[in-house]
Amino acid sequence: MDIDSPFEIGGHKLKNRFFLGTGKFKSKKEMTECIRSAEIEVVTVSMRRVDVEEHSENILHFIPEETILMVNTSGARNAEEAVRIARLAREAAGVKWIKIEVIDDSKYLLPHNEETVKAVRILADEGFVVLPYMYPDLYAAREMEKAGAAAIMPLGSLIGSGEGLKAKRFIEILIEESSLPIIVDAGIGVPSQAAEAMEMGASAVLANTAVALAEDPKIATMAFSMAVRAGRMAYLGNMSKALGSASPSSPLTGFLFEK
Amino acid sequence: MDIDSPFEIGGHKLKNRFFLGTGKFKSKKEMTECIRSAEIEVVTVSMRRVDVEEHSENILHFIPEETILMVNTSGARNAEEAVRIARLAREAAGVKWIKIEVIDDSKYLLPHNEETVKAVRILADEGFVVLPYMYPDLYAAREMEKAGAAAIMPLGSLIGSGEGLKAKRFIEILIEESSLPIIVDAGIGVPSQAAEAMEMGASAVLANTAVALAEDPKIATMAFSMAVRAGRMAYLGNMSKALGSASPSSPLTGFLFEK
Amino acid sequence: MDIDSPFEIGGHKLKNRFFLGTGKFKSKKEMTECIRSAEIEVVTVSMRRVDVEEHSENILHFIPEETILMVNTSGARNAEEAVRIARLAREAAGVKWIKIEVIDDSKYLLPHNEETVKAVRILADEGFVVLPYMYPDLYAAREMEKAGAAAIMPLGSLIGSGEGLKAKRFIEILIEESSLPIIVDAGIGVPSQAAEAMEMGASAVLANTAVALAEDPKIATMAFSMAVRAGRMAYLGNMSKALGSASPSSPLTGFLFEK
Amino acid sequence: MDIDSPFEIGGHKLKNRFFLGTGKFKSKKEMTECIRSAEIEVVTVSMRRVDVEEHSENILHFIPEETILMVNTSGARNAEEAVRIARLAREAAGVKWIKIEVIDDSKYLLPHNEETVKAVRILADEGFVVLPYMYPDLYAAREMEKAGAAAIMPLGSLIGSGEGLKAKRFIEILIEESSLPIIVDAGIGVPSQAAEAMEMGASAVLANTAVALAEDPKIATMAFSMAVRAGRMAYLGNMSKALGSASPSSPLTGFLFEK
Amino acid sequence: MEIFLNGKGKKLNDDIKNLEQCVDALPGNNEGVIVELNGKIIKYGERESILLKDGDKIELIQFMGGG
Amino acid sequence: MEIFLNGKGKKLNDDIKNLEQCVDALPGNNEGVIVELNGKIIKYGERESILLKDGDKIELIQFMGGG
Amino acid sequence: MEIFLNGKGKKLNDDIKNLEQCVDALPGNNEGVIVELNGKIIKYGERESILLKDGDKIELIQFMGGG
Amino acid sequence: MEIFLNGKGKKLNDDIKNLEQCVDALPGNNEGVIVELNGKIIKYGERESILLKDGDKIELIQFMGGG
Repeated sequence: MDIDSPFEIGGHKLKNRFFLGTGKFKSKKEMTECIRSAEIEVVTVSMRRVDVEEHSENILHFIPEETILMVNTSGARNAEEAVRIARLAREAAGVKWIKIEVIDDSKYLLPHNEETVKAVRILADEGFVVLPYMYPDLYAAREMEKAGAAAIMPLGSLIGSGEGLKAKRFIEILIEESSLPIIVDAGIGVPSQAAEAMEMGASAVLANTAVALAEDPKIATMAFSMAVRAGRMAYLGNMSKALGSASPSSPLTGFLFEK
Repeated sequence: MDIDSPFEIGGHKLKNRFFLGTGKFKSKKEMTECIRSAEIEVVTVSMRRVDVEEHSENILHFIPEETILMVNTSGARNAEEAVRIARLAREAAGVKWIKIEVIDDSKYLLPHNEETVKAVRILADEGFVVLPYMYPDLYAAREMEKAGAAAIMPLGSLIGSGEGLKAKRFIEILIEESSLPIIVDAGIGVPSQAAEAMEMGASAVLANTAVALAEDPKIATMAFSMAVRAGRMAYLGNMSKALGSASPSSPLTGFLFEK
Repeated sequence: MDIDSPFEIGGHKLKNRFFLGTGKFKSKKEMTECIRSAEIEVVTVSMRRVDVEEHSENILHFIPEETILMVNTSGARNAEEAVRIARLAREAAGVKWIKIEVIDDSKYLLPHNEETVKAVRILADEGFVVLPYMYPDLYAAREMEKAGAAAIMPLGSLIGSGEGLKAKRFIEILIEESSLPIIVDAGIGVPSQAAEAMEMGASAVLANTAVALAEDPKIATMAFSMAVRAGRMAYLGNMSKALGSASPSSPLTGFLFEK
Repeated sequence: MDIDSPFEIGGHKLKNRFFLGTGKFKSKKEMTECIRSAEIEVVTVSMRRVDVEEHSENILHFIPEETILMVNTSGARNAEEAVRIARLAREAAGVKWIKIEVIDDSKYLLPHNEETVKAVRILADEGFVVLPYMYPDLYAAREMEKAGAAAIMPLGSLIGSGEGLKAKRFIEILIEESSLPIIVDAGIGVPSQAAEAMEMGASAVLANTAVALAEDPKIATMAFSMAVRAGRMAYLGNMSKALGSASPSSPLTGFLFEK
Repeated sequence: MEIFLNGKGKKLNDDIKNLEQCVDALPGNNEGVIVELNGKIIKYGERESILLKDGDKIELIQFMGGG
Repeated sequence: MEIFLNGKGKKLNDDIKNLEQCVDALPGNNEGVIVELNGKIIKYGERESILLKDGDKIELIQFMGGG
Repeated sequence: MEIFLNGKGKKLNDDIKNLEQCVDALPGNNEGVIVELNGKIIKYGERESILLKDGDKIELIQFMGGG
Repeated sequence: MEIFLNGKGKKLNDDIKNLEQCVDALPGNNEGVIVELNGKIIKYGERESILLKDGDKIELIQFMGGG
């Protein structure tokens, strides 16, 4: 059993199965420390309009060069906008990895699978490595795969909610049925939830809010990295089978004080 | 925040918060490797009648000398038998740490709190470091404390069931109310459950069946150790607060394509 | 508070919020008794090829005339097939209510939302009362509504699994966001699960397997009807708020034996 | 299958398996209506010091004569106080049924099993029909039985919390192992939770806060009564077996449009 | 004449000329059965007037229990 | 005479001699009230025959709603 | 000349003729900023050669933290 | 001489007189074994000095894996 067996996305062999989002950090320096100390291999960033009245540092300078930059299309409400953001990212910094995130619901922030599939198709054709953030629907996952997705990123629960794996039963189905890597994204609030996702057989987990808003983001990053790794080991070792009945760990027969 | 802050039991400062049971291993050598590779600090062993027809190695030779030996009273059906086992252990090997385990129910293998309290009282008076395995009842926990317990070990769920934290709501209460270290013991089947226990504020977790029967016990030990550590970090950093509503991790306002 | 306030679908005012499927019953007579004794107002039936070698009774003779007949398109793998079945049903028996069920996955039997929307659009245009069975995706629900659905029927969990409300968090969102009646369909195995769906604010619940395969289907029908009604009352009375902390039901102050 | 088969406590055959507490009602008249309309057979009341400055109606006048009056020992912190309350109740109104409730924890309001057993023993000997409210511990349940309890009343979760069956796994064990009727008491906040308790095989359910504080207590009483009855039917009909995998309710083979 | 009935080839007796005769000739009670001929739904009243020809594809459909 | 009534000291009028008089003198409807005198339950019928003395501890208890 | 910069009207000084001058004239460090002109992405090297005209719509975009 | 060893009757050879001889005579490695004689724990150093007699109840206990 090789607990460090990498998985491949877009030609890259990835060892660290914890991906980190870069939003909401108190400081960019803190973010850099998180990435470095836990040897994060993939980070997400987003794009927005420049605030023309104010100086703002380029976040890319704070991301180690060897780290894979995945740009999300956060803010896009349809496929067209997502495609536009992806192309901007490519022009701006040669970005190849795109997390497609199309949201047209301002309350629950749920991903729009149908528009997402369209964007996957266009961007995969243009040579991007495309990872759609999606609602865990089996048929949509199949469409993502046909459209050229490099991996799929189903939500665990609502973005930023910390509710964990509310969609567990349906992510299990994706893991069983899809040949793509499954990266659980959104809703992961504590390390045990990340471990649980990995125990189910997810290929990786992405978190952001839970780390960036933690009292100590560096420790939170380490905690998630370790939990993801622990869950991976459990999956590889087939540990996830509850017996549901009592069974002694010490021998009860032939013991001392028989009457 | 010192993520390595030790906790103290019986005058020992413990850093590794994952305790390992030694039952059911395929080989003693494998058990030794688990202890060594994960730097386990506390292990449990039990006692039984010698099989007079057959050679059997002394398990103590396979436990590194620096490891704390905690003898459980497995097989005891009342306080008297538990006390007898503890004294045998002391005579046989100078054992000081006793996990009191009194079970008088052969189907669910539930611990008998009332008898357990009696044994705690007697053995604490005799100078043992006493850790009662117990059903998570607040009043019983108070009695254990008064009787001189060094820590309390509530069950997560039925022994060997792998069902995780079925008693979660009640262990939370023990953690909040007791001044003793709480070590969750029994029912922990996968690393995510161990992490969850630590996130609640448990001081440590003990597992045995899930490790010993894993395909690769050494990897399982590492997985649990990491998950326990990850959960501890989350607890120290106050990470366990689900928001229950969606909240964006990327900025949604002021974005690109306003209409 | 009018606990019997009906809800309207396709111009019918419905009082009984428990819908019954007619598959898998041991006898047609038993099915009739279930419908009659619980005053079921809506039943589903399906269509299939006649077995030309064998006599088979017409199931419609066993369904009371006042009962609304909803034909499901079970067996359809795409919109076209679903439409064809609906038209056959109309020609054969003047059926107006169609439960669209498009499944293209023989293992998990999950509904295919995209094809389902297409069938809804066509059949609503042709004047059918269309109730799509669907995977609980907010955007798909919006599409169903725009396409002319009369109500939407999200799955609670996998068909026939009895696992209850595995999709609970997402059905809650549909209930909050959609202006259509929500009828939870599939996966409801015991009355408590049906009550829970109603407590969330579902308009109705449909079950089949759990009733038809029960030891006594008539009693099972009654049990579901009562549970649905109980859950409805709880919803109307805003009963669903867990406090999460202890609070005495008897007065503890000023009591007898103050010291 | 006789869905109305009564169960017996203290020589009374009880048909209505929903017991009602009388605390916290906005008016005594409302309470009376709840009891009458749902034909409640057992109600609990408590005792307290008279407020000597103020007129206060005798609650017993508002409880229909045929209703069984069970006096709880709420306020008692040990066995002695519980016994004293029971005797007062007998002297005051010839009360025979006592719900022993000994609580020595003002935060979680958990029942004290050990003191409760003592009170059971004394009062059962004095001829009371004794129903101990208890923490669901198998050994304590055995003690209650030996001490002469007529039924046992384990908590579902913390009093007044509405959290439902947090102790589910352990109540299941009591149901399987005890020969006494099991009445789930405390923590039941909505009808689905009451149904779930009955589906597990509980003999009855008691609620108070969830009814008395409901917007319309009369409807809440009816809702609980129906849910309890529905859960009972499911239990009698062995309905509680989740399959955990998909299984079609309509025939999928031999269908229409084979290719 | 040979037709396809519910997907299987079937030889018809020479005295069966129209759709109604074909349906009536089947064993079992065919009340409540709806007919598709070559993919087209046939109204009940039109069965007698539709003459069959070699190679026709007939589907006979009925209601049954379903969830 | 001064007694303790439900935990608080209380001066009684001189014309109150026995337990029944004491209970009756209270405001409110005392029907359904049970009396403990110095920790001993007093039967309803015995109240009149029990004379009070200085320092007696009287508890008046009644039923009320509870779960 | 008046253009639209990130959705808002803005008057440019007369000495600003091309896109590069326009970007450079902004306060703050504009390194890492990408430009869309009238909905078309402009390559970095082409900024200088593109002359602005009245009513042009310029979007300036940059990377930022996101999940 | 006949004794009870771990609950079963056992005949000892005549040359076995004391507890130490008895333990040593068993097959297997008895290192790490602790002895109870008639319910009393025997210290390691005292085994040789304790003479056995007919009907003695000996329990031999050892450590083993447990959770």
